[in-house]
Amino acid sequence: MVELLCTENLCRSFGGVMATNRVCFSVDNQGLTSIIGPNGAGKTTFINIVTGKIGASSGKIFFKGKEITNKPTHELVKMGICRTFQINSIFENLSVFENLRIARQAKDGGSLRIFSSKQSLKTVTEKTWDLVERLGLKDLAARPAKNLAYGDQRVLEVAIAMAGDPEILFLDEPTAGMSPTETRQISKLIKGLANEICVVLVEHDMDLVMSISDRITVLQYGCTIAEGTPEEIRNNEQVREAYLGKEE
Amino acid sequence: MKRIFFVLIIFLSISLIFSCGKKTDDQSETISKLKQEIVELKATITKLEAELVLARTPKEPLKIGVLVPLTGIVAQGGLEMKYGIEMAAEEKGTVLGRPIELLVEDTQVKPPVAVTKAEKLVYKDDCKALIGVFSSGVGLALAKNIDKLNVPFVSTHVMTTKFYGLHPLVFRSGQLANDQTAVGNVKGIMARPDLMKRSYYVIVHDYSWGHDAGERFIALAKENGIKIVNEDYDKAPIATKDWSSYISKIKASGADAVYMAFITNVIPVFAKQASDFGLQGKVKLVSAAAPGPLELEAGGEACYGIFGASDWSWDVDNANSNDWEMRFWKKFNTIPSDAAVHSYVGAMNLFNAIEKAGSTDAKAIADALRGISFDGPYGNVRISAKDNCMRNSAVLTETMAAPENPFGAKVYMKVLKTFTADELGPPE
Amino acid sequence: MNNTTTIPGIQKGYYPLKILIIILLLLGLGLFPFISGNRFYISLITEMMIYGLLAMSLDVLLGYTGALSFMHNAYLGISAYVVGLFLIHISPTSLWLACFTGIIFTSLVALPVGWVQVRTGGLAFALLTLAFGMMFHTIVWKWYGVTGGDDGLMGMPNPDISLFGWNLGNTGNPVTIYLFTLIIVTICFFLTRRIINSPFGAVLEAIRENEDRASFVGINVRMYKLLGWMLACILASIAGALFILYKGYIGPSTMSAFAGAGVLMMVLLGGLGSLWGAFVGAAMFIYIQDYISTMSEHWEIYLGLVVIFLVLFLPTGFVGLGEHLKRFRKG
Amino acid sequence: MGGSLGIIVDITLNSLVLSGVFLIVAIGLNIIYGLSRIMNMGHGALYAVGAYTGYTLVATGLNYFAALIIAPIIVGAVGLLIERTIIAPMRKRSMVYTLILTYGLMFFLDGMIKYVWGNKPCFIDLPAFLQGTISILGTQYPVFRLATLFIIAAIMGGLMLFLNKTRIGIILRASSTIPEMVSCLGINMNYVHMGAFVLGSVMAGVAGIIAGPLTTIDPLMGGEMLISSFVVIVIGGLGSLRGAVIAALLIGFVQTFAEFFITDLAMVIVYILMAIILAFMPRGILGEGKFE
Repeated sequence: MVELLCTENLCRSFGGVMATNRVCFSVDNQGLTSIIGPNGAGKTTFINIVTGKIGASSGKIFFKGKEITNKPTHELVKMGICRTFQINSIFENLSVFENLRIARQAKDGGSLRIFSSKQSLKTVTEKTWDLVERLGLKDLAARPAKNLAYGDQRVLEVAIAMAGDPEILFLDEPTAGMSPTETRQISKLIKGLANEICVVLVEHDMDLVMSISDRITVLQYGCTIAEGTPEEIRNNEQVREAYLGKEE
Repeated sequence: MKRIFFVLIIFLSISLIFSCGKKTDDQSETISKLKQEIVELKATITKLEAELVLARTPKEPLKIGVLVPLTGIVAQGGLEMKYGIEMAAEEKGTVLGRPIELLVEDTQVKPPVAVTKAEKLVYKDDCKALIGVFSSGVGLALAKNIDKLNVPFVSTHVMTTKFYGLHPLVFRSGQLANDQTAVGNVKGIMARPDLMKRSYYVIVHDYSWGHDAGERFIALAKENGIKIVNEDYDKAPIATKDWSSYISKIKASGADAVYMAFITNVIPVFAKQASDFGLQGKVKLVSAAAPGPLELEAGGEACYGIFGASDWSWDVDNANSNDWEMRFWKKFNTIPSDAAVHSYVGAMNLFNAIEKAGSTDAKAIADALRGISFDGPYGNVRISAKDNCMRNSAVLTETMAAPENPFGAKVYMKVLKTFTADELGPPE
Repeated sequence: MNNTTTIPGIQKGYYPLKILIIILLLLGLGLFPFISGNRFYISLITEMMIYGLLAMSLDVLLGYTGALSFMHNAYLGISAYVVGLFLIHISPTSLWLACFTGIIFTSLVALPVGWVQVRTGGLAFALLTLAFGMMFHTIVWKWYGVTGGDDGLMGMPNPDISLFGWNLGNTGNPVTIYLFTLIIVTICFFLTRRIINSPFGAVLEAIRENEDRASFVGINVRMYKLLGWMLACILASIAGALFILYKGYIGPSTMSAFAGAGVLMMVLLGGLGSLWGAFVGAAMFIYIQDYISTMSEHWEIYLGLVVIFLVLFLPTGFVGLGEHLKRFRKG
Repeated sequence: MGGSLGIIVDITLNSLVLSGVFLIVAIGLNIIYGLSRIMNMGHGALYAVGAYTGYTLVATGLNYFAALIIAPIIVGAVGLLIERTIIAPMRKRSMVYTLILTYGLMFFLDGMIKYVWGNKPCFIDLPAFLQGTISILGTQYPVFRLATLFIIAAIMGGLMLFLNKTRIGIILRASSTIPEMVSCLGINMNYVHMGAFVLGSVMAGVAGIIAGPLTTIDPLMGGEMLISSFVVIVIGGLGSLRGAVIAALLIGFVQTFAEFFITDLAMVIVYILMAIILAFMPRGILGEGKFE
C-alpha cells in the first residue's frame, strides 16, 4: 500500500550550507517514527520543509501519492499535516478553550459565517469539549493561555495540533524543558496518539525515543545515516560514531 | 430692578385693600375704575422696563469672530493680520455704544478646522460677524457654510476671483484679488523697459490661489506682448524646501525673469537659493504676493530687486499712512506690514458698517457693508455694491536696501508707481 | 453541569444591567438635540459620532486583526468625495444611491490596496498604509478638475433623507443629520459587535494573537486579513458618506497624514480591542484638540504633553485591553 | 546659459546632495530602530532643532564649522534628556505605544521651536569662502553644496569607523542582532539603548545643520523630512544601514529627476515606488536587522 507521506531527495540550502541533503523519508498511516541526530543535524529544518514553513530548494514530497512540495501551510494543515513548535507558539491572550476551538473551527469550516454567534457552531464546540476532557484541561478551560504553567502550555501546544484531526502529526521536541513527571504524562499521550494516527517525533531524550518509537531515522549534516527499529539503531556503528565521535 | 419691584408692591397692596374690602354693587363701578387704573399702571411698568433694558445692554460687548492662521506655513502673516484687527478694534472703541470683543481662533490654514471654529464662534460664543481668513480654500469652505452660520463674513486675505459676488453675506476687504494683482504687475512691467524686454518663467505654489495668479498673469501678459517661456507653468508643492531642481529648470530654460506666485514667507527663501545659484542680477524676480517685511529682513541682500504690486508698503508717503505706521510700531514693535494694514482697513469697514446698520442683524450689516468706504493708510477703500469686493488703489514696489527708518528695517519695498482703483478694476 | 454548548469565558447575551445602560445612553443621545438646542454642541456631537465610527473601524483593524494603519482616514475621504461628486454631478436628490456608490467605490479601491497590504506585516504594513495614504492625498490635491484640489469639493447640495417614500427631513438641518448619524452609527456598532463575536471575528483575533500559529491551524491568514481590512474600509466609507452629508465639504486636509495619526490616537485613547472604547477616545480627542487649540497660540506644546502623559501614565487607554499587542514588539 | 551637459551636472549634483541629507537623517532613525526597536516620530523635529541651533550659533558670531560640531552635541543632549525621561519607561511596551508617544513628542518639539524661534524663516550665513558659485562643466554650481557632499562623506566615514573599530561600536552592532546575548555578556542594555538614541539624535542634529543653508529653516521642516526618511528606511530595510545608503540614493535621484521632468507628480511617483517595493520585498531591499 502507498505510504502516507514520503520525500524524494529533499534538499534545502541556506547560502551554500546544505541543511537538508537529499533526504528520503517515508511513514505509514499509523505508528510513531522518531527523528534523532546531533545538534544542527537538520531535524527541525526537515520538519519545516515538510510542513511548509520554509520552501524546499529541490526534491519532492508526496502525501497519499499526491505531490505537495511548497504548498502553503494552511492547505497542508487542511489535508491533515499538523505540527507543534519547539518554542511555544500559542494564542496567549485567548482562553485555552478558544485556542482549541479556533483550531477545530478552522478544520470544520464555518469561519466565513459573519453574523452567527460562535456558539452556533454546535459540532465545533462539542468536539472541543471532548478534546478538553480527554486532555484533562477542563478546569483550565476559561483561563487565558499565557497564565498557564509551562508544562500545561506544552500540552496545549500538542492539543492545538491535535484539534485539527491530523492524519500525520509532527512533534518538535515536545518534552523540551519538562519535568520527568510531565515528560511521562506527555509520552503516554503521544503513545496513545500513535495508535490512531501517524506521529513523527523529533527528540533528544534518548530513553524516551528508544522506549516508545516504532521506527527511528538518524540525521547528520542533513543526510540520513541510519534507519530502522530502536534495536537496530542502538547497535548501529555509524550512529554511535555520530553521537560519541570516532574512537581513537 | 429695585424700582420695578417697589412699584409692584404698591400695586399689589392697592389691589389687596380693594379686593378684600366691601363687595357691593357700587363696588362694581369702583372695580371697573380700578381695573382701568391697573391697566394704566401695567403700561407704565412695561415702558419703564424697556428703557432699563436698553440702558443695561451697553455693558454687554459686541462679539466679533477673528479667524487667522496662527500655526502652519503662514503663521507670521496670520499674526500680523491679528495685530491689524486688534488695532482697529482698539481705535474704534465701541460700536452701537457697545465695547468690541474679539474672539481669535486658529484656522491652521485647514478648511475643515476653520469651519468647525466658525461654528464655535457663531453658535457657542454668539459672534455677530466673522473677519480675517488666509487662503482661498479656507475662504470658500466658510462661504459654503455661511447660510447655516448666518453672519456677515469679511475676508481680508482671500485673493481668489471666485469671491466676486459669491454670496450676499461674503465680502472681501483686504489683499488685492488675483486679477487686480495681475493687472498691477503687467502694467508695472510695461512701464519699465528693462522689465518689458525680458522673457518670463512662471512658477507657482501648487494650490488654487497659485493657479489663479499664474493663469491670470500669463493671459494678461500674452495680451500685452510680454514673452512667457513656459505657458504650462510649474506647480511646486507647498512643502518644497529645496528649490535647487526648480532653479536648474529656470537656468535650463534660458529665461531672464521669473514670475513667482508663492506664499509670503517662501519668497525670501526662493530668492536666497536663487542668489546662491548665482541668478541674482541676471534674473529679475516679479512676485504675485507682497513679501512680508520680517521675511525680507531674514532674506537680507538676496531679496533685493523683487518687483510686485500690493496694497501698501511703509514707503507710502502720506500723513494718514505715516501716522498709522508709528501707532502700529509703538503698539506691537514689529515692522508694519501689508497683511496688518489691509486687515486693519477690513476691520474698520466692518465696524463702520455695523454702526451704519444700527443693529446686529446679519442682513442689515451686509446691506450697510455694500458701498461702504474707509479712508485708510492707502487711500479710500470702497466695498463695491455690485460684487461685495473692495476697490482701492495699489502700489508697484521694488525691494532694496532701506534708508534710515524708525523700525530698524534693513530691506524695504520702495514705491515705484501708484495705481488708482479704476486702473486695477474690475469694472463695476 | 456545563452542557456542551456553552463557551467558557463568554457570558450568554447581555446582562440586564448592561442592556439598561445602553438603552439609557441611546435615549439620552437621541433626546439631546431637543433638550439643549445649541447648534454648536449638536454639530460637535455629530462630528464625534462620525469620527467615533471611523475610530471603531480602525479598532477592527488594529484591536482585532492586529494591523496598524497610519492613514485609515484616506478611505473616509475617498467615500466622501465619491458621494459628493455623485450628488453634484449625477443626481442631487438620490441620497441612498450616492452613499451606496461611495461605499462600493471605496471597497473597489480598498481591495487591490488590501491585497498588496496583506503581503506585509508589522511595521512594514503600517508604513505601507502611510505610502498609499499619501498617494491618495496627493492625487486628490492634484486632480483640480474633479476634486477641486485644495479648495475641496464645491457646490455640494443638501439632499432630503427619504425612506420608503416619506421624507424624514433635509440634511442641511443639523438636528436631522444628527439623528440620521446616530441611527446609522448605532446600527454599524451593533453589526460590528455581532461580526466580532462571530466565528469570523474569532479568526481575526487568532491572527492578531499569533499570525504564524494561525496559519498552522489551517487559517488562510492573508485571505482573512484581507477580509478584516475590507470590513474596516467599508465601515470607514460609511463614516465618509456621513461626513460629507454632515459637513457639506471635503478637502485633502481631512485625508492628510496629520489627521490619520489623529484617528490612531483616538483608538489608543479609548483603549484597544473594545469597540465602544473607540467612541470614548474619539469624543475625548476632538474635545482636547478643540479645547486646547483655543487656549493659546502654542497649542501644539500642550497637545504634545497631553499625548505623552496619556501614553505614559494611562497605558491601557480608558477602556480597552491595551497591552495585548505583544506580537508587535517583535516588529 | 547652461548647455544640456550643464543641466545634467546640475541635476546629478542636486540629487547627490538630497540623497546625502536623506541618508544622514535615515541613518539616525535606523540606528534607533535597529537597536531598540523604537520608531522615533520626533526624529524630524530633532532635525529641525539641529538646524535652528546651528542658526542661533552662527548668528551669535560662531564660525560655521564650529557650529557644525557643537549643534549636533546640543541635539544629542536633548536626545539624552528625552530618552531618560520618556523613552526608557517605554522599553517593554508594544511598538504602537512608542509610535504614539513619539508622535506627541513631535508635537511638543515643533511647538517649542515655534515658541523659541518664532515663525519666520531663518538663514545661516556661510563663511565667505563657501559663498558664491564655481563653474563645473558649463554650469554655475554653489560652492557650499559641493562642500556639503564632502562633509556628508566625512560623516559617513566617521560613523563607519566608529561602528567597526571602536569598542562601543562593536557592542552596538552586536546588540542589534542578538540583544539577549549581549546582556548576558554583562553589558548593561540601558546604556546601549541610551547610546543608540543619543547617537540617532546626534545624526539628526548633523543633518539639520548641514541642510540648514540648503533648504528653508522654518517650523515645518521637521514634519516634511520625517515622511521622506520613513520612505528611505522602509525601502532600504528597517534597521539596516547599508540598505539606507542604497535607498537614500534611489529616492534622492528619483525625486530630483521627477521634480525636474514631471514636476507635478514627483511625490506620487516616490510613494508608488515605495508601495511596489514593500509589496514584493516586504523586508525592504536588504531585509531587516542586519546592522552593517
